[in-house]
Amino acid sequence: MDTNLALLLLLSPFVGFLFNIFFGKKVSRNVSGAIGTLTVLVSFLMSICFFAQLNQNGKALEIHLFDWISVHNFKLDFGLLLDQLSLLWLLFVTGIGSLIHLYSISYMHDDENMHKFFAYLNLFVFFMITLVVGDNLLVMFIGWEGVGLCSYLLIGFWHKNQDYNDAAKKAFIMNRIGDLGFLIGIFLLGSQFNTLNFSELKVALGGNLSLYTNICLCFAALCLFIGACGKSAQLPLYTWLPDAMAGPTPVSALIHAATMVTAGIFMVTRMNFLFDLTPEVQNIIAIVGALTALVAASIGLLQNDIKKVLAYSTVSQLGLMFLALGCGAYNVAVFHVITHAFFKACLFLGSGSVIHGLHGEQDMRKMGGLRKAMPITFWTMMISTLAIAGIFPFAGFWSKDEILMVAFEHNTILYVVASIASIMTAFYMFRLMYLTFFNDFRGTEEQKHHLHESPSLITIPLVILAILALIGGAINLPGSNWLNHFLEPILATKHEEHALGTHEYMLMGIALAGAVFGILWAYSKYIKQGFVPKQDSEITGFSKTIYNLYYVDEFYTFLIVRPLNSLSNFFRTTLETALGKLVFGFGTVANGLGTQGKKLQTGSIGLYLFAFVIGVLAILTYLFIAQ
Amino acid sequence: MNNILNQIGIENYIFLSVLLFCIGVFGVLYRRNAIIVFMSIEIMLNAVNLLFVAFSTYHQDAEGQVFVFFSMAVAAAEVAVGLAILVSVFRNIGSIDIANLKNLKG
Amino acid sequence: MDVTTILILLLVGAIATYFSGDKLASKVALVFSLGAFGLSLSLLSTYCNGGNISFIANWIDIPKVALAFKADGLAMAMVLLTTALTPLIIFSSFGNSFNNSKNFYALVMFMSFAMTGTFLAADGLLYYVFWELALIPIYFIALIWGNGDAEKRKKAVLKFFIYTLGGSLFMLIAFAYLYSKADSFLLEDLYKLDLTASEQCWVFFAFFLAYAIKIPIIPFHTWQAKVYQKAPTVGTMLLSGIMLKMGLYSVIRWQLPIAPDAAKTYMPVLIGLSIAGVIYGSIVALRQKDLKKLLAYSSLAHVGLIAAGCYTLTLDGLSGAVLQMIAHGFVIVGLFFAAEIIFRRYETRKIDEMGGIRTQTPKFTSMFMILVLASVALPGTFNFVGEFTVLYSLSQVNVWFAILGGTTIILGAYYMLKMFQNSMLGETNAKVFAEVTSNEAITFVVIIAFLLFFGLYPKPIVDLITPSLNEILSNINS
Amino acid sequence: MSPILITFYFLSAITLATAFLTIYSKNPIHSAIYLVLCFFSIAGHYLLFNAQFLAIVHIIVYSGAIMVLFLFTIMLMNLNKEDEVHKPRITRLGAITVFILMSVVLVTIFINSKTIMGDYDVSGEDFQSIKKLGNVLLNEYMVPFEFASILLLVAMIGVVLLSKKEKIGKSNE
Repeated sequence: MDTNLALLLLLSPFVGFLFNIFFGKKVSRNVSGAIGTLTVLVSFLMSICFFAQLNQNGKALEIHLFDWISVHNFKLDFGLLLDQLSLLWLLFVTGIGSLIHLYSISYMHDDENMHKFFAYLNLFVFFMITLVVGDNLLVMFIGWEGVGLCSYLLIGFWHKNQDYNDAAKKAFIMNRIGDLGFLIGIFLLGSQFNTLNFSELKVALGGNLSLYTNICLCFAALCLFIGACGKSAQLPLYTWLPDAMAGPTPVSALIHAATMVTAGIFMVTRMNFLFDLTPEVQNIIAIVGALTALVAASIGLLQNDIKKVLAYSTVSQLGLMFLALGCGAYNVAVFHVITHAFFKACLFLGSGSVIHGLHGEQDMRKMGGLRKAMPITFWTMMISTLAIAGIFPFAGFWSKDEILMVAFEHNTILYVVASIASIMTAFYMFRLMYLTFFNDFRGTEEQKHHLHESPSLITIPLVILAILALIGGAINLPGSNWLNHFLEPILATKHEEHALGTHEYMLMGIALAGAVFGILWAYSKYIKQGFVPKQDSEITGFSKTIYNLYYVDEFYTFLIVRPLNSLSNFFRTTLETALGKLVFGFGTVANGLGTQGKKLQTGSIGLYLFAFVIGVLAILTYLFIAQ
Repeated sequence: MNNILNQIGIENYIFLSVLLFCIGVFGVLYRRNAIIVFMSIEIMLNAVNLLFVAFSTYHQDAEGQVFVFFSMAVAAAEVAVGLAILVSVFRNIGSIDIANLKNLKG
Repeated sequence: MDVTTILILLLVGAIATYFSGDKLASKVALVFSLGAFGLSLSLLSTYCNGGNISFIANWIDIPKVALAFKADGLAMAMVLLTTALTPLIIFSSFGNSFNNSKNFYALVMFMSFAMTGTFLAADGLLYYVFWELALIPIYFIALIWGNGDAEKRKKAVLKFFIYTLGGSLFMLIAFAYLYSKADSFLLEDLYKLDLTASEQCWVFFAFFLAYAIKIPIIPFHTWQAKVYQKAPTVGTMLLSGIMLKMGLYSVIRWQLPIAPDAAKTYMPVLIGLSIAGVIYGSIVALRQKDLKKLLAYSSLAHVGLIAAGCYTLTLDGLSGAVLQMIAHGFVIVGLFFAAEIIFRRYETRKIDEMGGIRTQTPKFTSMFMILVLASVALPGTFNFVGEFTVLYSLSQVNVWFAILGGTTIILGAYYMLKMFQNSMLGETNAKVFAEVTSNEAITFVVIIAFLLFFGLYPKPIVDLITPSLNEILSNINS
Repeated sequence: MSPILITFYFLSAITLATAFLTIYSKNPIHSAIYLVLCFFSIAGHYLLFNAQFLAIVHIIVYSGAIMVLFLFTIMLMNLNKEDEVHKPRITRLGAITVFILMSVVLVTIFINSKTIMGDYDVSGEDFQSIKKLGNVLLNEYMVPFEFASILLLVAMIGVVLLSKKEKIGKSNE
């Protein structure tokens, strides 16, 4: 029974995908959208069922489906694992997924390929579920690559624009770099422990390990982290995520903010027993996380594309989550993942609503004063912005605060870096709000004329998400710590409770003060002075460097893409020709020998006779001597 | 006369035919006239025939002589054909100097 | 019933095709090749039920050559690959019209016959005969029905012919030497031979030359791209889908067990060379402008990985290599077919001249996309199973091999997606691109269904090949 | 010195001298005549061995048939002139060197291998009378004998074909 339900949970979006890809064109747009939404909703309901069941008996469910790949020292099953962690992820993936599907029905209504959009979205949800419920690393890898594929398909959804296609390709390839790391990590673990199954690995890692194994573990952990870097857009593989905003906004909300990019965090949390054994790698994770948070936030300060701002904020928030992971506070990271999913999805959907209202305009310099025209969008986004900025008592406050606290305990420098990133976050988020919703409208007259609030299919998800962003912190309030308790069974080391002492209150106060400072800074600059960002050409100095994303893309192009291309050209033109010539060389030598040998054939019979007789003589002499 | 080899010795015959053969070889190498070359070849053949007969007597066996008989038949055929070829060569080129026969030049 | 029936059927098919006349030729060939496929399936079931389907009889007394056909799991897998791909390839060519099509299809059938023989032969000389027989039809197919400038084509095809033939001659020398030692060409007798290290080394490299050219491993690959480009697509499919696998199969069947010590000694070098092929092929493919050439280099990269798997001398490596051979056989046929479909409509193979096809043909795009993804070994496709197993075996030897070999994951995605983007996506092309016909679609669907099914459930194939691979491994390690 | 030995040396001298003269004389006719003499002396050797049948056959075939052919050919080509250009000196020197070398090598070989030759014994059995030879030839060597006849036939046809005037030129006209 459980098997069937679990299969239903897994396959329902896949059915939606099949339906939409094969019949989507024949049925009306709404039906196609409805099917897409319903199938995800079914998964959501199933998740709730399992969640309730788990809450009751607290036992993780393991389901073996069939044998998949076998290598000589172990075999891999296609199996599902429904435990606390995967159910938590399932809940918000399918939950937010359903909302975003709902939203997309309206948002994508005018697109001729709407059925494809829903097909891809469903496929994405399917792969995401696979990723989450797989009971071994390789099944997770199916989902891992699968979501990458869907991300590729959806970023390049408007495939007529080659820039979008480039962005899609970039995302896929950068992910693949991480995937290679992931695979190598899998190999290392597999060859050491003869299994990739999570529960078996956990047992195996609990035993006594030799020094060599420990070194291997370090490498494995590092490789897995590289995989996570690719998927969760951390330094140095983060550049694909801002570009990925080329996709339709619901995609950005679902894949590139709420779910897929958190896969890295999911994986690290899943493998927490491994990372706990390798403190060196944890340190690397923490440092990378903090740096990413800082770098991405600083870039976000000056972006003018509304979605790019949100993208960098996502990268930055993911960095904070990795910081938490690096500090060993997996539950805190998971907490932030969940709250972040709420408010970031809401923000993206809100921005989508704005873009929708402005008929595709994404540049904040051409917005402004939308508060009146789009009140629901404004208020929902405001709530989410307050949440992301970390204002009491919104969801973001609790989770971010915990991260900062953990960082403080771990290392002061990390704490300072994270705090600066938080202040920047508050600043640029409010900059976004002020530029978009306050002051006067700066767009064209025609746009102004058409300004309107989005239809209810768009606003309902917004409202739900905003509510969640408001109260989402409740799942892990200091004191109750429901989430911490819930996650206890899957975490190898216990995370001790924070007793709320003065110390903690002080940290909370500092965080809050920082957020308020960021907001006020933005207020004074954009409301008081009515400052509007300059045109691209007028930006100079260091801000130009930031505005151009620290030239990281150019740097990568210069360092990797260009050399690779010139190497390819060199191979293709020079080396290939040279090798070809080398082979032809044999022919040329044979030919030359022939031309030279031809001269021996003088046609003079006398000479032949001489040669013949001398040859006979030579043979005779040889035979005689040899005797 | 059965004791002829006792008186002359097989070695003498061997030396004779070797010398005869070498003269044949010498002729082949020395002359340019195809007919003389041909004759030299006949000399070589005869040297070998001579040896055959000598050893036939030495071994008191008729087979050697039978072989010489066949060899003569072949030689006759060969000469006939060879001379016919020479005639047609002469007809085409106007000479049977082997230095002029250079169509084999590569 | 034994495996000779397949060979006979294919040969009869070739003859029947030749006499059936130009109009019927393709259909007759299809019927016979399907028949061969069905026959091999039924033989497979006999084999799986424990029946003996091998065949051995004396052929020539001096030297002692036997008509020995050994059908174990490995050979059957390869035979199935051949007999399954042949009808697909023939069917895929239904949209083309060839001059003298009876000759063309007869040659295709004959080639299929020769390749099947190569996979089955268990006698050195017999194997060699089949090996060389397979070369003749493809020479004529590429020469007569190829495309492009006739002079250049002749040059490329002749180069290919002499190159591969020259390589095989070394194999013949090796066989002659082995015969002088073992006094028999039979596979088992050759396995039993106890050669000294230096003898093994010579034999090993004589074989290696033949196989490295056929597979091809760099730097012996220079014939490949040009021939792929010049040959008609059917020829390219036969070459890349099946003929390359002859080399790889022979490595497993002949080279490694006959000279195991040499294989062990030179393992790092050989793996290194193969992996260099992976990286080299991928990098060259990055900037290819010709679609078929790009696919040729991608094929170079993939077979490099397969060869690396073979030379690891582990069960994982071998079985991964065999799985990847089968997967690659299907996917490359599909990809070349896609190139052919574009060519049928646009008369070009230059990627620059394509673009903007997706809006016009959603079905074709989807199928092409799936093939591209299978080619870059997305999990869930059969190629992933093979690539994963091979890479895993490489990581067992040395993790750096796995990392370097794994770059194919990145570079492969790069050049394939770039190709896909430039050829299919973008602003709608001004030229009309008709949607795939149902004939064309059937070919695609069969290939895709195969790849996806075995991608999720590769167990039947693994179970089929593992016992014979174990046997070979025990020969290597004894 | 027995008469036989004297006869042998005499015949040998004639054989070698005429053979050498065959090659040395400039006029092909002279060569041919010396060759006939050479053949006769070889026939003399055969007689010494008491191989009468062979001696007769030899005279008939060589001196009779072959030499006549040679003479005819020479006359047909009008070659009875001493107009042959000598080969270059180096060639002649080379020929002489090779001749000497060859003689030395062969003689050395035979001298060295003399030891393996047994003594000559006379069984007194008849082995070379015409009757005996005829028996051997037509019993044991029946098939080769017939083949020899075929060979001669073929040679005959071949010669006729070869020496026929070519008709190709005519048909073209």
